[in-house]
Amino acid sequence: MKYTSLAIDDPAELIFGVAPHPLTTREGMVIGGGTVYPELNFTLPPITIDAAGMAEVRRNYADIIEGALGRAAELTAPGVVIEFETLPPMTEHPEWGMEIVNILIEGMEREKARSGLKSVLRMTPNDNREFERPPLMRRGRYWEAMLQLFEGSAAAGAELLSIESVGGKELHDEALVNGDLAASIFSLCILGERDMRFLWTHLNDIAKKHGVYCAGDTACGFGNTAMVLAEQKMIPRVFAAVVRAVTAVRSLVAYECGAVGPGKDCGYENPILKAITGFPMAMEGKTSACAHLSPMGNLAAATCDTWSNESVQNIKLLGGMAPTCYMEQLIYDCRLMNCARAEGRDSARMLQRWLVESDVATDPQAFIISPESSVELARAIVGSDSHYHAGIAVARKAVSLLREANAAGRLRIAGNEAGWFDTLDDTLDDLPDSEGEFISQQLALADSTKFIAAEYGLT
Amino acid sequence: MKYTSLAIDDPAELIFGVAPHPLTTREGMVIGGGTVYPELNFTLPPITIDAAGMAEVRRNYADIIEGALGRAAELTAPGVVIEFETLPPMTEHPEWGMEIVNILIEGMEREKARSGLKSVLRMTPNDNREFERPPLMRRGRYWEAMLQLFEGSAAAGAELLSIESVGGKELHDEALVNGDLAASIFSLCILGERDMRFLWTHLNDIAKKHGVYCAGDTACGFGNTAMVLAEQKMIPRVFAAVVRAVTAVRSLVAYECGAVGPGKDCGYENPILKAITGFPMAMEGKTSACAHLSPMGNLAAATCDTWSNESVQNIKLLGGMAPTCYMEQLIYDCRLMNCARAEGRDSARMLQRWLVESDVATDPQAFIISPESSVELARAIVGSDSHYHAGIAVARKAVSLLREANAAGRLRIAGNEAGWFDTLDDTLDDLPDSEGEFISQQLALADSTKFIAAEYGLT
Amino acid sequence: MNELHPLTQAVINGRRKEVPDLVQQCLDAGEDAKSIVQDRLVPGMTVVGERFKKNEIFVPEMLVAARAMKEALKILEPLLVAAGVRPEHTAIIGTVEGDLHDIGKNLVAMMWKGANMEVIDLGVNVPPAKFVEAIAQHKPHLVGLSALLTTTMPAMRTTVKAIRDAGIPVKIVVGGAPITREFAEEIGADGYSRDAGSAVDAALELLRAKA
Amino acid sequence: MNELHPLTQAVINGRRKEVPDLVQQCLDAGEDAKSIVQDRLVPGMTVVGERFKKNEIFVPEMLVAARAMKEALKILEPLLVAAGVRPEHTAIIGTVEGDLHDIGKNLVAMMWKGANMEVIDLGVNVPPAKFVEAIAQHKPHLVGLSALLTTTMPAMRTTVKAIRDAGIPVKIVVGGAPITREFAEEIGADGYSRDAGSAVDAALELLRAKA
Ligand code: B12
Ligand code: B12
Ligand code: SF4
Ligand code: SF4
Ligand SMILES: [Zn+2]
Ligand SMILES: [Zn+2]
Ligand SMILES: [Zn+2]
Repeated sequence: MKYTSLAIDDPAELIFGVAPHPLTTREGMVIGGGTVYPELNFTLPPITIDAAGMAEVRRNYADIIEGALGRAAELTAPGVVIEFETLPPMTEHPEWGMEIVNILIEGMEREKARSGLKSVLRMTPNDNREFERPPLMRRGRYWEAMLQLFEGSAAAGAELLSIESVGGKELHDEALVNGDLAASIFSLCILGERDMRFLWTHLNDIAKKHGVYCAGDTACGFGNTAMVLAEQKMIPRVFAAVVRAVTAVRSLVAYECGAVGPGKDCGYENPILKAITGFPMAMEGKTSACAHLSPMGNLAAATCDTWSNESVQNIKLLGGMAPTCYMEQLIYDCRLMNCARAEGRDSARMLQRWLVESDVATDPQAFIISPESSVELARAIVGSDSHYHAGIAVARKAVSLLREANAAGRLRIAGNEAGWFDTLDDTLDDLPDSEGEFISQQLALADSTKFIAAEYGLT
Repeated sequence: MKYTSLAIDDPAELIFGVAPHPLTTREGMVIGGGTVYPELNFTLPPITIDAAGMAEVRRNYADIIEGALGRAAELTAPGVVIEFETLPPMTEHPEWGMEIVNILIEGMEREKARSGLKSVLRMTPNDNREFERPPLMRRGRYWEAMLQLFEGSAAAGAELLSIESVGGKELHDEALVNGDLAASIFSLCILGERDMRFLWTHLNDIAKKHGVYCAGDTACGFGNTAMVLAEQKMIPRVFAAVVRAVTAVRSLVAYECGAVGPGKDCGYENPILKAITGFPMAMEGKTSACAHLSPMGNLAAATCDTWSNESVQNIKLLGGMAPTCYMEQLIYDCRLMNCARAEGRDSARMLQRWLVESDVATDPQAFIISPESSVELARAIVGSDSHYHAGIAVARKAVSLLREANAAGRLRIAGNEAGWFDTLDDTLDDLPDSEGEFISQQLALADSTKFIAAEYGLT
Repeated sequence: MNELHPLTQAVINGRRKEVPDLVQQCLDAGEDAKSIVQDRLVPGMTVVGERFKKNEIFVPEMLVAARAMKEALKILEPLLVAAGVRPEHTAIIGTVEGDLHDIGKNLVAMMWKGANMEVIDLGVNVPPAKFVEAIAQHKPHLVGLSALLTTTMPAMRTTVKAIRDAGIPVKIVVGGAPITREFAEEIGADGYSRDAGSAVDAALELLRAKA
Repeated sequence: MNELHPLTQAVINGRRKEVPDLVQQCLDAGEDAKSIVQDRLVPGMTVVGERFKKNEIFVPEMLVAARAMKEALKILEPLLVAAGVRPEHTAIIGTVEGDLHDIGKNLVAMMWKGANMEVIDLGVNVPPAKFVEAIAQHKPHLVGLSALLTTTMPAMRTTVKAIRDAGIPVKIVVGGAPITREFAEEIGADGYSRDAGSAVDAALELLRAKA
């Protein structure tokens, strides 16, 4: 493990707007340097993306960036992060993705010239490797096209590189619906860890070459899938919360390979990573209700350095186009945090505490990413000698934190969930200490039509 | 003037969640009693409302109420206000409006039975009197149908009666685009005042008969039209801000006739009215970006007792149906305020201050409804001997507050707006002291094809 | 910048009272009514429109200019009529049935007038049949429809259909807060614009395409 | 509540290991394979489905029950085949072209299986032609289409059209987070359901209508 100690060990310091290692953009936005910035993400309304439809696609993105940045300028935002998360055909055909990158960058420059508004582009090509099943993780046309888009956008001026990588997910959906924590640890800490290391080493090379930053990854396809499934009452919330803790081990690998933040918005594991690495983090919560409901709408803001809406379609609301409306909402959220911060540490700390208290007792997933829990979970990770052991340690810690809080009445857990603590602990007790043995066990259980072990360097 | 002194004269006490005269609903929600409640408002997606379309209309409202209340229950809201603001055909055909009222009340009762969630219905028939032009204000089929809908919904269990009445608006749009403050005062403080008194005396009778509350009115068609026009850079913001101050004189009349709050969400003049009357008020800000952009997204929350999204269509966002998503956002906003309040007066006061500081210097309209300005403006109103004089006094006070703040650098005003201070003061200087004289002057100037003086008791 | 004609300048500054004399001077100097409109008044309103677009001035200032121009037209119109000159383009505008919002529509009408179009305003809550009737009567080049409610968007569709069904060739341009370009295309309108400023461009573009 | 048969109870509790013996006892007692399925197994899954709908249990518990049922079917299937008995209804399900989301679709498939339908899962990213081909081959009563991306909603429309154009009579039901009832109607699907729980009701309703 690269990180063996914590960058932040006091929950009070694990707070919005300030990170031990802030990051300065070319235009001088200092992320983690005392100001929370809005981070806007948007997507298309129902239209087809193909050669014929690209004119309309372009028009959509051009309208989005003009409308949203115009509003940000009117509201005198101190700067904004624009995230462009591609849709599959845009990564498959990097030339389409690049057309949009250029439209966005032009729009950002135009607004800068007009009003002086600072902005920075986070580029998040979507990970198409799963389009082949079982997926090729380290070669093939999807891999090539994806790297090409990263390279092109870094060259064009996208300063923050991100991805929501899928390595290990082939087995994880199954693990979730089965409530199988062992398989989840295998997906995240064995397969995920290896894929992340391979992928982020490549991304780091690209970032270095073009003088841009590797920002971070998210175990979205794991932790957020769990969250959405829990929200829909498909799986227990306590299970989703423990899975969330384990996702931190996977997402950490990006930072081990050179990423410096801000971590990707939908990584609700980011508070744990901020405690470990000291890098700034994007977070999302109530103002991403447009993209998914959340049990930690306020609490998620307690530790954020940029504050995101996750994703909203370019459709018309009564107040205007939805991305413009959400830009406004994000800006007001940020203004409040920045006001408290401007008054000093104690004031900021006070707001952080309310944001936490708002949600912490209502849901195990909220509880698990509170500053207090995050520091403890982070400690469990940096105290481990391997990612596999870190996965076990952080899961164990998560179960025990939840158990205690429940027992002490500091956390409300539904009646049909309480039994899951024992189930999860039993699973953890049964895991072998030897990583090799664990891998053999899991490979034997895994559906071999779904994934190729060699693509993870396992054989 | 009924009110000759202030219920709240300390800006620090003009604060969210607490009103000197709280209101208790049948189910025991105490509005203004220490808790801020979310207030959800919603509308139809593009569909036709006619006899044939009513099945789809009904399905929409049934889905909205089920989805939104379900989410409120999951997030354990302490209670919610549901506002049903009708669309024109639903007031024109009160039987259609009543069908929806019943659907909503049933949905609220069902959720109450299922999860215990408390809720209360605010009924806001839209004011159709303008459909005839020049409008009949005190008779005719639109007037009859509207009263019938009020009566029916009060009987069916809608506990809060509201309206966004239009009396005086026939001349006000013209006043706005001409930047004519005298005509604005005539519309609001002469015509508006008379229509409000007539209308709210009737509504008070209905409320008494059915044991429900008159909640309040809003000068939306005046103040918010000005705000939207200013947002679109059609009229100067300082002018819109002064008009806002004057609207308080018109909206006050509802309380003079028996209304007890919570004042209607879109009445940004409500802080002034809360200072005068001590009744709780609904407000809306950043989380009503779905309905209109706003220059006071946070500041508006500083004094609210219920917190509203103003209006959102029942369309699908990625996270779910829009009303459900907005319910979530409102609940988290409220949780934060309630957390601060739970910690005590000083904490609540601190959050109130940040909410104000967030916006107060950025826009004259925000500045004018800050707790500090509101108390001063309220004082100007209660110190006057007639609504006409109150209109002049509050406008004068608004201009001087804005002028001073601008001079002191406490408020940013665009270069092309500064000249408007003199224009406005000149207009005010030219107004006659005698109300009768003013009325004659304005009647002579007004477009007589647009309104009927007799409908306001003027001849 | 070129020196502007005093009449043009008077329009720009909204100095209404000076206008009649200045118009008279032009006439006395032998300019004909049509060229006074085209070379003195319209350029003034164009400058005003540009300033408004750049957010340098507001609608009230623009209306003052429009009123100054109207003052001039009061004198010129009889002469134009006598000479058989009509504004190049005629437009009909209105808010669709069930909808009472008219501020946006009024602003568009004002901008179109400023661009020297003859504008017939049918008001608000206008049924499709009334549009069709007015089109038959006035034979406009352009029809503008406004809708502000999601629930009157269907009425906009019905109105477009009624006009098309009537078979009179006319360009239709639509607008209003809930209207999108996609919706405009879907219902078969010829043009869309999202604000009053661009409504002039949208109209002129369509009228040029026609010509 | 009525005493449940031990096999039914074993399915409900997911006691997979006890199932083979219990099935054997039924067979020994002279029950035929079809009635064991219909009267012992399906009622068990129905109870489980109900509990799930009421949020008393979660998917993992439901899957344990499904696996117990599968254990029974392993023994019974050869007998059913020998007797020429097929599940009453066959369904094909898949996620449309361009879309890789499958958790929701998988849950629907699971629920349909629990209701004793034969379900052929074509997986994700399924082109229209593949649906048409599979329909021609398996002659299902029902086709389920899933889409989770707004940008693959058009592919859902195309798929429905391809199936209709192929002229094979089959009921189509659609779902996925961005899909609405209105959209389903608009593209000509026969049914829509917003979650896995109601997907069974939606399917059965369509199948009954057909019968
Ligand atoms: C002012 C206003 C009113 C005023 C109207 C005054 C008037 N004379 O027009 C009053 C108070 C009367 C009113 C009443 C109602 N309103 Co209203 N109103 C508004 C508000 C706040 C601003 C509209 C406005 O004037 N904007 C300023 C102008 C300049 O902008 P604009 O209209 O968009 O026009 C510009 C462009 O769209 C374009 N354009 C417009 N028309 C055209 C036409 C052409 C040809 C072209 C090219 C361009 C073009 O150019 C214009 C200039 O730039 C909007 C909120 C909003 N966000 O838009 C709600 C809004 C439209 N109203 C709404 C509602 C619900 C109502 C009521 C039903 C309220 C009620 N329950 O009582 C009634 C309905 C009355 C009726 N039958 O129509 C809702 C609509 C919701 C829905 N379902 O669609 C809105 C969106 C408010 C909200 N957020 O909920 N309203
Ligand atoms: C999990 C997830 C993923 C996982 C998918 C894992 C998997 N194997 O399916 C991963 C991480 C891989 C992923 C990838 C992507 N995703 Co994704 N994903 C989600 C997420 C968080 C949850 C979906 C889910 O599984 N829900 C749980 C299940 C149980 O619910 P469900 O799918 O809605 O299904 C239920 C009902 O809809 C219904 N139903 C579903 N299908 C059917 C079919 C029938 C016949 C019937 C009757 C009913 C029915 O019943 C189901 C059970 O109740 C959603 C967020 C959201 N709010 O939905 C985003 C989301 C769908 N994804 C999104 C995006 C953008 C992507 C990516 C493009 C991201 C990227 N840029 O890399 C890629 C695209 C991959 C691709 N080509 O498809 C966006 C879509 C935006 C848009 N424009 O439409 C969403 C909405 C997230 C967001 N808020 O922005 N995603
Ligand atoms: S759920 Fe959101 S964050 Fe996760 S992959 Fe999908 S779009 Fe990205
Ligand atoms: S703008 Fe909003 S609040 Fe005002 S009348 Fe219209 S709907 Fe009501
Ligand atoms: Zn994500
Ligand atoms: Zn995201
Ligand atoms: Zn309102």
